Amino acid sequence: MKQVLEKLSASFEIEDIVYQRDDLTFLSAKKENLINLITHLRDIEGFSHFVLLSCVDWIEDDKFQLTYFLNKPEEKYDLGIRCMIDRKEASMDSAHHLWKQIATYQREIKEMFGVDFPGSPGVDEPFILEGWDNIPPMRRDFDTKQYSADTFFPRERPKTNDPKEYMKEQMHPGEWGEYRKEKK
Amino acid sequence: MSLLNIETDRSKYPVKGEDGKLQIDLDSHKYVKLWQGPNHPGVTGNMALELTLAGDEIVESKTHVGYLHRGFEKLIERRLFVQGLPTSIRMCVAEPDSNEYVYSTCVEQLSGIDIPEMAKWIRALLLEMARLQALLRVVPGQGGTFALGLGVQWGVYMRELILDRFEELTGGRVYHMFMTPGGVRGLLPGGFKKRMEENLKEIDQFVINIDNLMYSNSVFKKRAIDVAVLDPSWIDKYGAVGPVARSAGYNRDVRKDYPYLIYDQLDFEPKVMNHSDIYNRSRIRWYDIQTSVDLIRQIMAKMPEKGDIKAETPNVLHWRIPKGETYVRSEASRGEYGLYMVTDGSDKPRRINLRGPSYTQAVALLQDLLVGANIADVAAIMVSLQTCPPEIER
Amino acid sequence: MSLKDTLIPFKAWGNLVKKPVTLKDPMREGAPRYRGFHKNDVDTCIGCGSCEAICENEAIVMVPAEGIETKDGDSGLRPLVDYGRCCWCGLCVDVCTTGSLSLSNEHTWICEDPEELKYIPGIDKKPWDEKEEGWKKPVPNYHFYGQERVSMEEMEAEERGDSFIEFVKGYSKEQAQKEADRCVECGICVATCPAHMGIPEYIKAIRNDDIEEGMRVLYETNPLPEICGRICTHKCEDVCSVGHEGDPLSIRWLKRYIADQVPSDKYKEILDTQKIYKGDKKIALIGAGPASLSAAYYLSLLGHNCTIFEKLDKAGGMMRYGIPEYRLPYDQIDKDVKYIESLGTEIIYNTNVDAAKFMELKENYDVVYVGTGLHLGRSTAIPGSDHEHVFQSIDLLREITEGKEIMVPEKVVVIGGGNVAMDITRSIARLQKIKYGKVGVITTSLEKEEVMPADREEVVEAREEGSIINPGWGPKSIEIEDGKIKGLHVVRCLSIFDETGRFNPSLDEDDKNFFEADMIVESIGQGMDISYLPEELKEKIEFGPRGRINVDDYFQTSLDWLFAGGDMIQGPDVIHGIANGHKAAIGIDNFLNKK
Amino acid sequence: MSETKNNNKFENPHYAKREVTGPDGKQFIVDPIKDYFSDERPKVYEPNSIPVVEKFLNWARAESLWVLGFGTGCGSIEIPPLMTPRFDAFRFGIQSRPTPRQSNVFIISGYLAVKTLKRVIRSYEQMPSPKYVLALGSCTINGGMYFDSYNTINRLDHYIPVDVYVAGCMPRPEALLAAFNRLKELIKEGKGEKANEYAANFDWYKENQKKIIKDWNMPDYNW
Repeated sequence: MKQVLEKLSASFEIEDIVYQRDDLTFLSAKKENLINLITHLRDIEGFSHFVLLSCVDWIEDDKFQLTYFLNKPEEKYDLGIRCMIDRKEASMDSAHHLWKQIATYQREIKEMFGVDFPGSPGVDEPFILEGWDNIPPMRRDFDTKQYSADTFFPRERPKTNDPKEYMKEQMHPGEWGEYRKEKK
Repeated sequence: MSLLNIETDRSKYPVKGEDGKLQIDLDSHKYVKLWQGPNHPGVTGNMALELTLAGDEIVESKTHVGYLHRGFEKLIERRLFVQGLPTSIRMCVAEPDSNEYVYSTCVEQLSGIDIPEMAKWIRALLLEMARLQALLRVVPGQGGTFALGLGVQWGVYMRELILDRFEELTGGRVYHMFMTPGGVRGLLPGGFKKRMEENLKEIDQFVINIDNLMYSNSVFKKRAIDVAVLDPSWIDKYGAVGPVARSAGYNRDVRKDYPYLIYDQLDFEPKVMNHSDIYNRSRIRWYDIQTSVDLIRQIMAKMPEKGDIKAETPNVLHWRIPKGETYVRSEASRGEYGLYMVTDGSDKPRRINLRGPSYTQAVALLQDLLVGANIADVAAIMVSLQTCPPEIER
Repeated sequence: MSLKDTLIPFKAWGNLVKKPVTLKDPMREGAPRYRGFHKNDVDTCIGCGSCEAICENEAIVMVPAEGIETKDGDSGLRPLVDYGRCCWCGLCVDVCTTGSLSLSNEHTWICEDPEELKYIPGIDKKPWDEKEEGWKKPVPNYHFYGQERVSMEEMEAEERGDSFIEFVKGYSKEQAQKEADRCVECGICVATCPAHMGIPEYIKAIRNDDIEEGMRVLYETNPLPEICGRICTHKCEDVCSVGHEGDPLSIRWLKRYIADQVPSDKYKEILDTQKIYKGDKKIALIGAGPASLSAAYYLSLLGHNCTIFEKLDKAGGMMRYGIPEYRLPYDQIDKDVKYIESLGTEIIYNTNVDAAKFMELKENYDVVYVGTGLHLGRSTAIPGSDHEHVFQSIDLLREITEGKEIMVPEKVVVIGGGNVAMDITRSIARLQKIKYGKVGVITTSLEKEEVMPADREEVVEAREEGSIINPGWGPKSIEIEDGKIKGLHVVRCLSIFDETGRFNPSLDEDDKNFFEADMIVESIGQGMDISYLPEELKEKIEFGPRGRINVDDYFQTSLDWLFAGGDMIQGPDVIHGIANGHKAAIGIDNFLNKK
Repeated sequence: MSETKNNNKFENPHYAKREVTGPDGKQFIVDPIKDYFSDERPKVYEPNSIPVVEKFLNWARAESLWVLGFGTGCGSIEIPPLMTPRFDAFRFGIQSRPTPRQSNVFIISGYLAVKTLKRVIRSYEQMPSPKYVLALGSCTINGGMYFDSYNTINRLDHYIPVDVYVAGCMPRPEALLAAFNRLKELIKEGKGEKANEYAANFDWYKENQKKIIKDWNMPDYNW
């Protein structure tokens, strides 16, 4: 498999190759090359089984990572192809023509992350959510706990106590730390 | 036979417009829009099919999911690695143990932990038991879709027997939460193997009974053979896996292809068939029941009596995993069941993404397979693909 | 499709003659391992909150429980379980530090009011409290955090037996992080630590490999981390919740690890004390022991000018002159003291404060703080104890530190079972080893082995080094022949305290023993020397029972300008001295502000 | 009532007023909301004035609990064991029905996604009174596992009234049977009045429902 990857890196500018397991390799590809690369892998290299399309939000780098997972059933080998795209105007070329299920993945990622795949069938239709009017929920900046607390009438419960703070209150209130802070 | 063969007038059928979509004008009274679901009395769970019918033939179908969406992948992003376990397993209620396995293994793999031998055997035992109980629901369920309810009554009882063993071993009936990252939570209780063997004997008898009741049944055959035939070229095109792929001649089984746990020490051969219709897709699961029963017997005979159950792990309350990503797959009763996990050096996963077989089979494949099918066969086709909506929407 | 296919399904009718599988009474018991409703043994539970920390559903909240008192090692909180959240995973049981929490196999609870579905297991009585069966923590070898302490490298007994070099080597980074990883961050130790140090926080800093943060946390409450990291009596480790089932965390060594990592010239930068405000108030502190050093440190942070008067020529007090070098190297004391000095505290050495000097200090300073400690050895007062070769351990230790030659005969008996007794035992053993190549020390104490006040590891290590520890004997008399000591007569000690809890040893006169010795060292406690207090003041100061000076919560005596702290108030213990220091600093600051 | 407060974003095209050609070629206007649904509000049921009759009716109701076959969450996997030979709920007068029109017990078997809640409300309103609701598991009580999920409700009693709660995640068939027994007791005592509560506090329930179902593109009350 290493030879194949070397051959590929010449023509498709792949980088960051990580041999995760004997049968699993991750690599990064550029956005422009990606569709060509997976088409090549499917048609020439025999990666006929498309496993998964996933998206990771790297909010601190302002990037979305799309991971295309391909499997070669004959050699029992997996390839995870990462592709970093800009988070601001997140958009990616659609690959729905390569495998039928990709349209579903793209529809879900559009809904959950807001990454657009122009041309993918039904990509703008709601898939899982209904009547959602907030930012796409899988983005890191969406705070699900806060949203739930604001929306779904959580039942009131007794306040919890931190053992350390509680013991301090009970056994040694007014210690140095606070005194110093006041002074400052 | 010829009495039933009424030639349909296809002149009324919709044609594709310029945008590639079928032109369906509901107000023309040629078509009926019919929703099947989401309240679904069958065995699959809440999922809706939006069917457009011409007569009793389906001309367009669309899968609607989201009725069971809980946002697991979001929730696990804010849970510690150990806390992710009870959460992640609820992604699929029909066979939760595969979730346990893939989740725990992802965590172990990314932190470089090897689990003890004993834990591997117990995990394999749990996975096989889980496969068995799932199949015991779905195999007679296929009969249920043709209004043959008796098999369901038997199957659910057989499944109860396995659940009793689960309860005894793991302390839980449906959600077991037994494979914590690092190992398992206990050894087999005393007398477990004996009671299990008794149950397996009953299941052996059940296998014969269900063969008589369903697979030899002329009505069942009439309804199932040559209905919704899946072209072998569709398997890769639609990402079909597991029994569906095997019924179409693809010998794909994760247990054989990527032997995990102790499956390389077991002797089994997954059944492969060459004509994927409802009958064979269901039949192959009937063979799988036998394989599973056989595997449970093998595991119980070969597993060691004693041993460590858990590897040493970091303190679970602040278990950090360095940046990395991995994909772990296992063979669930429905086929390849995988989890993609990304970590970023913190004490919580950055992202997990579950790949369930139904994600491809119940959306893209089902939608296209239903076109041209009879309205009466919809439920049967759904069950023959072993649709499980919770793993689509998670 | 044959006739057979039509007929064979009718075989199902055969079931008519089978026994039905329906359960007559469907209410079954859960399996013995079933994860049902929660039980809690509230007497064993210490309210550490690990169950709350691991609960992914926030189903557990820690609440004060009726009849449970907050005390050392028990937060007084108990888990309240909300069945509107619980998912019965049982992780709370698996993580429970004491093993008090378990699940019963009861599984049915029906109600119309959802508010009912929360309760404090063990406190709110439930029908399943008495049930034996149910999920318990898996045993053995199933742990959610390390049970065994990461052992610290030490010199072997042979190697260390003849030298005063520090024999405990300290953690490496990996070891420290591994040990820090065992912490469950409950914070129960904080209340027990006399100085209430931020223990979970600095352990967390080690885990995050953020030594600077750890340093800041240490100095928040303890200005002598190098010293405490070595010789603290670590009361925190006694209450450590991890210690209920495994070894307690070695909190002391972790503290030492942080302090060891930082070179002294980085202190000011890390602790942000390059510039501190200085006011015009002057405080005199007598004795450069931990109590005064600690008070001086915090007072200088509050902007006061401190001057410490020390009788001897080095700072550290009992830490330097009472504790042998192999436990606490002198350069580590210097490191801590140097930093305190660098904040503006002046230490005047070789100044003996007597009554006249004391009155002078009172005139020239706003406040006087005394932390003179316990430097007067107590005698057993048995016949023969006035012999010139009967020594006080405290005097010997001081002389060893000062580099004086002390008498080291081949046979020595030490009376006493505390840490000081161990210190002198091990020091003499080393000197003997150097001088004779062998060890001949017998240490005996009133207390039996199990209740000896000395730290366990001290006893073990002393034995490793060749000393004989033979506890449980009451000294009777010292046999003297020709003006030379022959040995010590002892009788078996049955108990130390009488029914009322007073010190009143009962001895079995028939069970006798004799320890040969050329020299005897008494190490049964120390007293304070307050002869420097002028008589007219002594009359005005209130004294409590057993001759101790009465102080309020902030260590102010009945004379408002006089504060006292350290061993003379709280008994022999470094960490108490430090704790007194910062309390007293608050008290002094308040007093000065009012003035 | 028939005036639904649609916001345009989520308008349901099937419910739009439109002109239609009938099979006979005639053209006519349909206004689905007005034509297909009744706009009457739910009514509070008054017990029969003769206590004996009411008692008899309650006995009859208690002994024939027909459950709507709508599994909303994980808990629905424990319904088949309940209905099959081992636990055989049929012998206690419990059976499952495929349509709300024939059922009087609604089992909310665990978590409710917002999308399902919409269907649950419709189904519940279509059930004939007197009707009862069983809520299974932590999820219906205070959110359970999914207390912090953006797509599942936290407490069911804000959307439809609940008669009996069953603790567990998920409750076993035994617990379900016990819940049915409790429900029977309640009905026989004449306390199964939660449907009346829904009718009495209809506006409050609607307000809560509409707070989270943002695409409210159906009539306010469907029956």
